[in-house]
Amino acid sequence: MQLTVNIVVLASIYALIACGYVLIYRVSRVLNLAHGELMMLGAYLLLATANSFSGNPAVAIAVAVALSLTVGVMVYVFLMRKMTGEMVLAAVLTTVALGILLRGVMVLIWSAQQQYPGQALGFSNPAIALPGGGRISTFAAILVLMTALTYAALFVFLRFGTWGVRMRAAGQNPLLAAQRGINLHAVYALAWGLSTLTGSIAGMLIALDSGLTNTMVIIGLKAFPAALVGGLDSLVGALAGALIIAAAEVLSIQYIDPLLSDVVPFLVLIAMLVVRPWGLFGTREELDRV
Amino acid sequence: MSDRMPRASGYFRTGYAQEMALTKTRLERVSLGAFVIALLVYPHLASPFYLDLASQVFLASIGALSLMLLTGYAGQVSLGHAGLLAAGAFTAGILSKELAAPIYVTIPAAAVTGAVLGVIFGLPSLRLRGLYLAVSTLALHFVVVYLGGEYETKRGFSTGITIDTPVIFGFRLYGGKIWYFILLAFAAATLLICVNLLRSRSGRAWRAIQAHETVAEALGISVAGYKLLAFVISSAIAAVAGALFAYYRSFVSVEAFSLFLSIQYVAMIIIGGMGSLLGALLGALFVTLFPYLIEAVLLKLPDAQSYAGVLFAVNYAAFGVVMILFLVFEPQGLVGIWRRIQSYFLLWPFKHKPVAGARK
Amino acid sequence: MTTLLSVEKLEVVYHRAITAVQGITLSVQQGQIVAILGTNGAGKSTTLRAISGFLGIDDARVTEGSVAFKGRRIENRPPNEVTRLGIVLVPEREKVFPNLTVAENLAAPFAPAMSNAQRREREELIYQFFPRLAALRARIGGLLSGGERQMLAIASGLVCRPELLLIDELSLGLAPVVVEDLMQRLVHIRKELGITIVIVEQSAAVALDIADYGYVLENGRVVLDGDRERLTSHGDIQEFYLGQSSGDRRSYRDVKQYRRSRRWYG
Amino acid sequence: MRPSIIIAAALAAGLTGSAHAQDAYVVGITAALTGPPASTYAPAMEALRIYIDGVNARGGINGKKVNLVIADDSAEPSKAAANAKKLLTQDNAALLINASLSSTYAPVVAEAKNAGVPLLFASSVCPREVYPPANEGQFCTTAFASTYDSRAALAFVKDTAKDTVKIGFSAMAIPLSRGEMEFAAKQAPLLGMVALPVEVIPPPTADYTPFATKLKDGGANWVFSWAPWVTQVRTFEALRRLDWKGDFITWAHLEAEGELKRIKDGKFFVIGANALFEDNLPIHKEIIEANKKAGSKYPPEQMTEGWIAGMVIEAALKGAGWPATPAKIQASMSNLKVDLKGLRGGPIEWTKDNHFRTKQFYRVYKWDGSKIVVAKDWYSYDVK
Repeated sequence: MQLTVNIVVLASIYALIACGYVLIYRVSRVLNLAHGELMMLGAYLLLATANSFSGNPAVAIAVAVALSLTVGVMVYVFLMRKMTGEMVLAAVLTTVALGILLRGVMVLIWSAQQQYPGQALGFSNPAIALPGGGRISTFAAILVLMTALTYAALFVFLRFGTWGVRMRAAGQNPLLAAQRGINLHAVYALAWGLSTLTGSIAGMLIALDSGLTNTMVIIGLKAFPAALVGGLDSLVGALAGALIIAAAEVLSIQYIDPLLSDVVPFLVLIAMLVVRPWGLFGTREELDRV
Repeated sequence: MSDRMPRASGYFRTGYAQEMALTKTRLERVSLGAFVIALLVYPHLASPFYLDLASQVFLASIGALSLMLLTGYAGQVSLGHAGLLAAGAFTAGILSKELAAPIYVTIPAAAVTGAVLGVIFGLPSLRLRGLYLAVSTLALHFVVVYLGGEYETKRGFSTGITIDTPVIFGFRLYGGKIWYFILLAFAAATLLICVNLLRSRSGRAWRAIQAHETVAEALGISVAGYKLLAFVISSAIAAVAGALFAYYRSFVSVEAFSLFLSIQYVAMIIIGGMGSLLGALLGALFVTLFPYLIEAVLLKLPDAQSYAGVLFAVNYAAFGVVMILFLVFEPQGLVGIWRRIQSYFLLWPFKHKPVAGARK
Repeated sequence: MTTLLSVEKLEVVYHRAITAVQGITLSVQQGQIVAILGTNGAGKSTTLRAISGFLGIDDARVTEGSVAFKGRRIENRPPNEVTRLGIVLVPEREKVFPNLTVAENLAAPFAPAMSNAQRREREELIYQFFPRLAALRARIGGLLSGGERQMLAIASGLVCRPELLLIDELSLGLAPVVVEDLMQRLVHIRKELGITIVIVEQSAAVALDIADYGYVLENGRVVLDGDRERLTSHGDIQEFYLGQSSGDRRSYRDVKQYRRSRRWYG
Repeated sequence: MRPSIIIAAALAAGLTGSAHAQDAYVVGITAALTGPPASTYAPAMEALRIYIDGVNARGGINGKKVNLVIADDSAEPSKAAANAKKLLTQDNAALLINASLSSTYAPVVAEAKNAGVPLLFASSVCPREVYPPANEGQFCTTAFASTYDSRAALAFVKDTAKDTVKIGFSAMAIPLSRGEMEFAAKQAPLLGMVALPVEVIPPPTADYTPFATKLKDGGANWVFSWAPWVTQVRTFEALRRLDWKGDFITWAHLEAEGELKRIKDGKFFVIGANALFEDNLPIHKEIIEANKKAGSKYPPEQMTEGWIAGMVIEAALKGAGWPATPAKIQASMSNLKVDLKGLRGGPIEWTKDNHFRTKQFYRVYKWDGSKIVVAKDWYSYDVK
């Protein structure tokens, strides 16, 4: 039982992070390798607001969320916008560079200390006993719910929301989209905003659940095989991928060798790349986008 | 005859001999000579610290050249370069630790390991391109590092494998100067190998593949074969660089081959300028010295010591910024800048070559 | 009759190196259907693209001349702005979003602000122009037939409420009967919405029987223009576009002769 | 090939500004001030800096100032190697200090040996070489000591536990921590405990629960963790979330004091060699004072390690006199006794063949209801 809980929790962590990769890739064909850093930035933003708005957590969280959204938009407007029309690879490397920059800046501002935004907000994190003997910490539970919520919202938005449809359109054929009066920059900015938002939420919840250090980045990196295994341009894929990776990881911890949990995601990834490079739910033509 | 042609009127080859010649004009020969002399004199003037810097640059150049071959010319993106370096280093380390193998055995062994890994790293490239390929190499990097780490702990080298000074025919290869020249020699050799590879059939094949795989295939180039070849050669060289690193620093440990190292190498070829060996060299120089530059500047500021704590962070950030600046404003890298200056003088009073703009 | 669109000495350069059209001048009057004729590579599509605007990825720009819409300079504006000004292009290929349903294809385009009533009315109108689409609402664009695709493309173009509709190679790869049908629909649409239409065609015959005015492009130049009567009656057009030969077989010399004579209209 | 000239120029430009003798004791430090493990080393080095500033303010040592040159290696071996080279050749450091991950030891040791400069490990794990018989060039002030810590911890478990102990171990996936836990896992049975296989946890882990689950399922009623703080505390918290009732003993890193107050769990024991600030000794007040004055961003209770290092360095340099050659400093270090004024159970004493300390003292703290209390007062092991 506990095993399933662990898998679900880890899966939703990865899923919540992975959907950020998918959103951006799907719309602009750019793989955002700074996602881990942006996620961590979100967590640190919460820490900052927690310290400045100590007393009323609601405000702190709201502000942090709003900030992370703006951060995402700004990243596009001030940086990635310049990379539109460049080689996709160049764009990807730009995100890598952005990541390095962010990492440096975050250490400068918040030092490398272990921090507890949960404490700063005056939250406690009691464990909840589930029917069937499993237990789950409050924030882990919230995270699972959040993930479900986020995905539901994204599905609805992309299927029925005008801008959602436009995002998909822009992803399929930017030129035609532009000729149909869709402002590509707006769409891309939106994608970056949403992706950073979801990532940050993941970051915040992880930080609330088990503290915050500057190693969180690597969690973002581990979530990214999930996105690929599922297929970089499919949300369903991200969900499935996250589940697979999480299961592989937890089971290898339980039954094989805990150490493996570090490489297992990437082993799964390699296997997938060899068998079905475009991922479980990805569309095949993506492969030729270089 | 052609030597005497002034540069301004452009340089025209009048025979195959000149095609094959490494240097084209007298000016090139002269400046090259000057450069070589400078390199030979340098260690006798430089303090040990600057000697070390130079040696680091040479090490980096070897790695950067090999990556440039793969990415800049054959167009195969790799984020696993650090993994290859690690493989080389560990081959050297393990052989010299377990079998007390001498350096002239371990280095070739490292090359072989690299070549084999090259095939493995290369296999995905037969199916994958661009991002997906990059990702697969990334994944392989993690696997290699994991294995290395396992070896370290299993054998109880908890603080990394220390390698004692290599000895060739009773002569201890020890001290900054010696290693300066060893690394210089290897770097030069690598450069020559690359230049010649690129002038040969394989070089042309790689360029074709980079330009357009399908067309290359249609031209009768065995794309798969040449892709693998690119991976094998590049990996072998990288592995040798790793082994050299192990000997130069006289230790091996996985922590030395983080993902960041791979990124640094990619940064080198970007900042230097894709598709140019010269670029690889410039990039290696820049990326290696950059942190020390920042450090020097920062420590010049008043109350320097209190910055010491943030130095790494500042470095990190600055490195990111520089990378971004190059990617956004100078996609052709240092070489691009250099070329522009050059062609400005070449073509004066005209603005630019008709096709120059189209060059990607 | 007012001039809606006027193109002056247009010159477009791709990749900062390749000149595609050089000094094209043409003007479109309010309410007209204008045909731009010419063989492959004559610069027809480039002209349309230049009017509707380029993206960064095209790496192309208008280097000389001007494009004016209702007296307003619009060259080198991004496509979405041009569209919002009222010029909509139906491109030659990739004209619909393959993974969006027909309904979504019609929902995606930017529509100027209007009340729900207007919007519904608009939709009605579009489905009225192309009843077929109503049946296909749920089908994804990629699975449509050539004709249906063309309909959807035009329909989704109309969603943006253009004053000027540019259609590139409407007849490409379609059965003559389908083309004929579409052409008639265009005439109908023009009448209903009172919009101006520019069609680019290789097959002059199709174009000329609905066009009021036409331009003939060769190698990025306008070599001939005039209203339908003038063009249809023009010998060279009959010869080389409508493919009617005037009786006796002609020798290669005469063809050269034609080419020389053609320069007159350049 | 014209850029060759540029390169040559660039290199030539580098030639200027080589080392020059200074009128001060030069102490070179390569430390992980940033990077993943920084939270352990950065505060210590901050403390050391504050301490030495204080010494200089008091007129220095033997009338000479101490010039502390700190280089950040962010726990990267190759950076550490370059740092060491620079500190030794460029800044002519007469004493080298390593405060970084064990993976940086190999290169730094090599450099120090070649330069004949004594190397002090401060706040970083003590390498085997400093235990008797000690390598003449290496010294260590750091509180924790592999093998001894495990013995002390297991001894404590033995006499606190009432019923039979089934003990689990959690290590971080770094060689050192793994090695220590493996050792402990071998020791435990000798003390009549049931030892579970060691849980090795990769450094950055999104969720520690899976590992905790395994420990709990293993039926452990005690868990011992000797690893960086993050791993220790997150394992514990994950265990508690799983409603695990057992006792948890772990090493008292710098963070311990603050964390005990945060966690407030009666069965969470920290074993360490440093006195916590709860004792509120005069020296503690002194540290707090200095910390406040320097406006440090680290809490004072994280400064003990660095402070001790400072005291030792001061003593060593005083003993070496002026002018201090590396040899003289090494000599004075090889015969040194520093009273730590209660920061530890006893003095740090170095002899010819023991560069660790002759006696290693331990103390166990825990939280009871309202405050931190001593669960087991100073007990010591002879180091030989």
